[in-house]
Amino acid sequence: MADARFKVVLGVIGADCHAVGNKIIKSVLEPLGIDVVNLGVMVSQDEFIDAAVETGAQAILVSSIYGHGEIDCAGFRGRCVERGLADILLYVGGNLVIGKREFSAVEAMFKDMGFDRVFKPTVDLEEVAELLKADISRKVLVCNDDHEVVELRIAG
Amino acid sequence: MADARFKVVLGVIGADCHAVGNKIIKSVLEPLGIDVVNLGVMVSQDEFIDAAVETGAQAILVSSIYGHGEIDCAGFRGRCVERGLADILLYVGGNLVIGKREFSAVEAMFKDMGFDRVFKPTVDLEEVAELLKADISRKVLVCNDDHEVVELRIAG
Amino acid sequence: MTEPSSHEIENRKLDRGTYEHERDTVLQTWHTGKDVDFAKGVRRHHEMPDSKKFSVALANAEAAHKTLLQPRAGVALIREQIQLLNDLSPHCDVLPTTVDAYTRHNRYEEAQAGIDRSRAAGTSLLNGFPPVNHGVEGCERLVDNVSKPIQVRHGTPDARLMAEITLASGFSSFEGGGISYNIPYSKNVPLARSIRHWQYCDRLVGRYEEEGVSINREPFGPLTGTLVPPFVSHAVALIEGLLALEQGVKCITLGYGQAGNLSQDVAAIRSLRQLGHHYFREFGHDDYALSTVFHQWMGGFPEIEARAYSVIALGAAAAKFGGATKIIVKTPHEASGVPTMEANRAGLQATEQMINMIGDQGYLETDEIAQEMALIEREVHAVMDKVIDLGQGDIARGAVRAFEAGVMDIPFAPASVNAGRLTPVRDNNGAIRVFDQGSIPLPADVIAFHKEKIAERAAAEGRDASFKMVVDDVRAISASKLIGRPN
Amino acid sequence: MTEPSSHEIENRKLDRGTYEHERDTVLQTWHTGKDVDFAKGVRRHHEMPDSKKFSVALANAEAAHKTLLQPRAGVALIREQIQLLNDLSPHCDVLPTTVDAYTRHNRYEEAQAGIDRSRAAGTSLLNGFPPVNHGVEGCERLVDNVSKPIQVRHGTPDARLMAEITLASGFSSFEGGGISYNIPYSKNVPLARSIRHWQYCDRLVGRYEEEGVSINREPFGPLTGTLVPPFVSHAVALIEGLLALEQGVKCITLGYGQAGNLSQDVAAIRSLRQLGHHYFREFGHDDYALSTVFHQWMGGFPEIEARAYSVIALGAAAAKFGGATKIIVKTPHEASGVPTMEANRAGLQATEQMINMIGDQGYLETDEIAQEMALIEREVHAVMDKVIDLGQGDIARGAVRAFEAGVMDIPFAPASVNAGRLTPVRDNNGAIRVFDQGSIPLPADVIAFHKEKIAERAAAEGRDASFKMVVDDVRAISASKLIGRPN
Ligand code: B12
Ligand code: B12
Repeated sequence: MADARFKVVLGVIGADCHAVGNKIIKSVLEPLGIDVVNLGVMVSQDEFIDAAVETGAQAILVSSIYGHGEIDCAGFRGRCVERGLADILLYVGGNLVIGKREFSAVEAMFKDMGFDRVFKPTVDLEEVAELLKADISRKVLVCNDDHEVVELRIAG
Repeated sequence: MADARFKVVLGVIGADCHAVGNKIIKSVLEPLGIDVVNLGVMVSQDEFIDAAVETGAQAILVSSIYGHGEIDCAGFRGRCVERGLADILLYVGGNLVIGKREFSAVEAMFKDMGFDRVFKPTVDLEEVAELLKADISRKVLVCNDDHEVVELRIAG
Repeated sequence: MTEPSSHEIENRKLDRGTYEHERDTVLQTWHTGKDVDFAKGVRRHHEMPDSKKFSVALANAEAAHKTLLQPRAGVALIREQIQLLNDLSPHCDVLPTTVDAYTRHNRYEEAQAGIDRSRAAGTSLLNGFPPVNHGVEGCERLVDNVSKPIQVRHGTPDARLMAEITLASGFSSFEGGGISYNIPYSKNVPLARSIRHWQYCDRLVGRYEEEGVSINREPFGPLTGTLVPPFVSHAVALIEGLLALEQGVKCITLGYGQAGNLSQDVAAIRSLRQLGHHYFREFGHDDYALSTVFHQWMGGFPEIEARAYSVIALGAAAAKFGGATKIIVKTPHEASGVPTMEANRAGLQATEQMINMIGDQGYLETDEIAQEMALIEREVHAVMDKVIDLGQGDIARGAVRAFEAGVMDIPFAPASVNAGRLTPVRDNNGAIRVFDQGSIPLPADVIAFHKEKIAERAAAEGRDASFKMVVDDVRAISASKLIGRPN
Repeated sequence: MTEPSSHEIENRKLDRGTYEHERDTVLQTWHTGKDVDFAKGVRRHHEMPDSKKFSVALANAEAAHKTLLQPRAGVALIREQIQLLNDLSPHCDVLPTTVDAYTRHNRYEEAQAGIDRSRAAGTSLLNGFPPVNHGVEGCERLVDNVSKPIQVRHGTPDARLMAEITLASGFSSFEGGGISYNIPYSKNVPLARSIRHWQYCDRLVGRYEEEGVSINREPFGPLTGTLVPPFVSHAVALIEGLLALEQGVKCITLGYGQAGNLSQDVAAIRSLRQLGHHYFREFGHDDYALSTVFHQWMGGFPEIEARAYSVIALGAAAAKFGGATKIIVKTPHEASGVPTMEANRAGLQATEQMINMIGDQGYLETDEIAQEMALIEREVHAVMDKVIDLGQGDIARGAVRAFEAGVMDIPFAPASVNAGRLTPVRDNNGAIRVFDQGSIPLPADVIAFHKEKIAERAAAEGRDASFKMVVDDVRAISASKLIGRPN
């Protein structure tokens, strides 16, 4: 069991069966001290949220590889808000849209949907682990300090 | 010896040593009834013109493969005019300029220089033979009929 | 149909009554089912010119030792799909229609939303063509507007309605199988169920055959596309082939996905053909046409297009040296997303250039290839013997029990019915070997051979073989290597 | 220097006085010659880090069985050339500077016009970099601003001034030779003259070696790049190697251009290395470093870029299977024109992906490769024996007489001193065979073998072998085939 300070829910959203990247992400993050609750492939928005609620995870890592990410991820942040997880970190990565598109446009689209960070397939997972720890630590700080008013959503 | 009605001078202009296409052109045109006076590679403008004058060829086929065509072919039509071959047919083909450029631009540039037809490397040589015969026949008609005033340079 | 268990499933031809009865239900699972008219479908096929028949294209290729090229292609809307296929058609021999992932899971409502959103967006937001939603009329329009044989390519555990609709519309080949379209493609579908559903599909093809219409069937060879040892996918292909033939299928194409090592790939595709004939005959079939299909690299691709071309080229060379009847072609966009027509065409052109250049050359014969062939054959026999044994002679029942027992086990598969204990890794020449056999019943000397080959690599890299090595191998091709060696 | 005849030319080290005397004249042939300072050049090389030395890069690659990648690249202006090389540098191991075609013929005035017009046009109108016009100072600037070893690549019968300028500036490798940079590259240069001029260049390299500076020399392997049988280019490479060693060259790279048939190509590059050692030792040399270079397809390319990638990939595979030390890389723009940086990089990336994937695999060993190696060796020995014989033991004189007699003969070469009677054609597996031997003294059984192989193809195609077949072969790769078969 990894350092309980960092707990994330991981899964591949929608009707997506791409399982390899999912196994790789888990195998890289865990030794780096991140506790990964892995839901595997074909996970619905509510299944992600259920798992986060149950396990108290600080972040949800959504993969979408097969191209329907644009459809499957729509409304995810809203659903989190409805289910009382307004502030949970949302990462998304993979081949998020249909076809080869400029990443900057894809990133903007998913940020608009309320994802905190958006990743290409070629992202370095060690760097993701660092970001994750930093983002989670920052949130914890913010939440422990009621007085400060801070923008929770990460800018860059 | 091919049909004496169609006689052309062939060569690769400038400091260009590409010999393969030159041999191929000769080997395709001759069986199609075109008498080819082949000067080989590294032929200067004046050598082309000398050969045309000497043999009474109706056309000069210039190859430029190595990219200096733009430099080597400059002034060719003018030189023909000076040497009394104002009306000789001038064909040019090969990799006429440096780099991969739109053929239409290359074609326009060489037409501006006074070439009657401009060909890509992938041109079908059987079709070239047909064009050549048609162009030469037309010229002969025109020259035999002093009364008609016809545009000698081919349009398309 | 009630849920079959491993005790009830059997490799026996569905009787007419069972099939017809089931059919009534199947056709009601989505509103487009009501338009399926079998007799009309048969007439369509009879009226189709040979140039549009898959079975004819394959037979001609087999006879002439030609290798057919086939792209993947599927977009949300009919008109766009017609356009796409006609743009690709001059560059390939047979056409696909790749089905979207919602349809693959019978989520026709989501597929419909995808169609509607695509229409609104003016671009396909689906990763494939949804044939069930478009129905017989839409599929007929597609078939009528292309000029080459056309196949349904998908990944659907329950493809019964899709098969009814597409075959009635004039598609003349149907990819998939009860194992290969379950284990790599789904999470919670019981294997007995998907096998049973595919017996239905095969029976439907058999019904066409009874009416003199030959429909090609192609079990999906590459499975998860990731470090799958040849014997693993061969066993699946052979079982699905046998299941299909039992239901009356006559034209069958067995598939294999490139492993990356040239010798292993050539050996694999050559042995697949031999093993096909061996098992089909052993099970009493003699009236069938067998062909093979080679899938260019099915794992993660390099992002840089120039690099992708070399992966494509190596696959083309292996396929041609191996004598595959057909190649499923990848594109330079593979790592990024569903390819544009242009990228798809580029993949086809690169492949054609390579197979032409290799096709003009001699037969590739090396000791290594011969050894790999012998190895694959022994491994396949070991697994198949056990499967037959577990099924007490019944290959359907045997397959279900084999997966339960981990006797068959597909690396990296998402299906919960898959044991996931077999762990593959590359050896020092890049051939895929068995690092952990899980419960696969390979002979002791074969296992010793695998261990020795892996030890050779471990020594060369100065590290122990481990799951880290496997992960490195998974990422290797994308990082421009075949083997995931430490830097 | 007066014009040498075949009687006067000899393979003997130029004595210091002769060399120095000739040098005075050479340096006056263009105004930039006056700036050449040998002693300063030696200092530059001594001060250069190992990472910029060709000989070191080659030795390391040989030791580690690595294959180095090298593009072609040359533009008119210095700043642009620096930019181009630095953009390519991350994607390759050693750098080129490809020289423009005016300079190759010592037409420095035309080169100057090209420089001026390029400056005015804002884009290079020359097909290469003109080092003589840019002079020592310009070349030094180039060398100083790149971080990898850099070579001069050209095609110049008389490269004496170019060698003086570029080597003094810090280039650490120089391509070419008295035969390989005459016969395919010029029309009317007597062979004895170009050999004599290259003895000068080699002597200059020898002078650097005497000062402890190792300069790599690379005879140009592919010749006309068009249907050249391996033994023909091997004989040239070996003779030029011997001529170079005689003048004091110590680091030598023998080259070969892809023929297209994998077995023949692998055999050729493997045999080239063996034959190099054989002849070098036979002629009493033992203090040399030998490496090999494989040129990806040097004939006409397909126009479509996707197809070009597969030609590039096949070449990369053959080079790596054959164990070449270096590959000269083609680009997807090859058929169209001098490549952009991007196209050049793409060629390098595609090649790297392929050599990495092949490099991870086993040694390719087939009967066909072994037979081709044996064949090539016999052919080379037959030609070399006769060359030595004609020269009465002197390989320089022998070479001149061999060309006069048609004993050496390069297909499709423009040089008038070349007999042009040897006619090659592909056999039914795409290997290049001898259709008409002209005056090449091949053993009777070897000729019989060639004839038999060609007859096999003729039978398969149902037509007689003829020059038409040769023409079809020349155009085949551009038409996406290896062999020019009738449709
Ligand atoms: C193997 C494969 C398959 C296998 C999957 C087997 C399995 N069950 O896992 C099979 C053959 C079954 C398959 C099926 C399909 N596939 Co597929 N497949 C691939 C392929 C070749 C490799 C995927 C892979 O395993 N990569 C290796 C792993 C390690 O990388 P990864 O998946 O990208 O994951 C990494 C990163 O993305 C990143 N990452 C992922 N998620 C996240 C999340 C976060 C938060 C972070 C930080 C990082 C991150 O980290 C991961 C680990 O390194 C890719 C193309 C490619 N990439 O080369 C196509 C690809 C993903 N498939 C695609 C498609 C469309 C399909 C199909 C619909 C069929 C079709 N039309 O071709 C079906 C879908 C079925 C379904 N229901 O999902 C498309 C998606 C297109 C798009 N997005 O535009 C791709 C891109 C191919 C293409 N270019 O068309 N496929
Ligand atoms: C073989 C070859 C060589 C050989 C030539 C051997 C020889 N003596 O013949 C060698 C290695 C010596 C060589 C040298 C050089 N080459 Co070179 N070479 C090629 C290559 C690969 C094939 C040429 C060939 O033989 N093609 C086959 C024949 C049948 O086709 P073809 O030559 O195109 O000719 C046909 C058509 O063009 C057409 N055609 C030609 N002329 C005409 C005229 C008319 C009127 C008509 C109708 C048709 C027509 O019909 C011909 C027959 O089908 C080409 C690239 C390619 N095409 O793939 C580069 C290429 C031509 N070379 C090129 C260059 C630059 C050079 C060098 C300067 C070295 C360098 N920088 O790379 C030197 C030049 C030396 C010199 N002084 O000329 C460039 C030219 C670039 C440009 N135009 O932008 C090319 C395009 C490669 C590239 N992409 O950079 N080369």
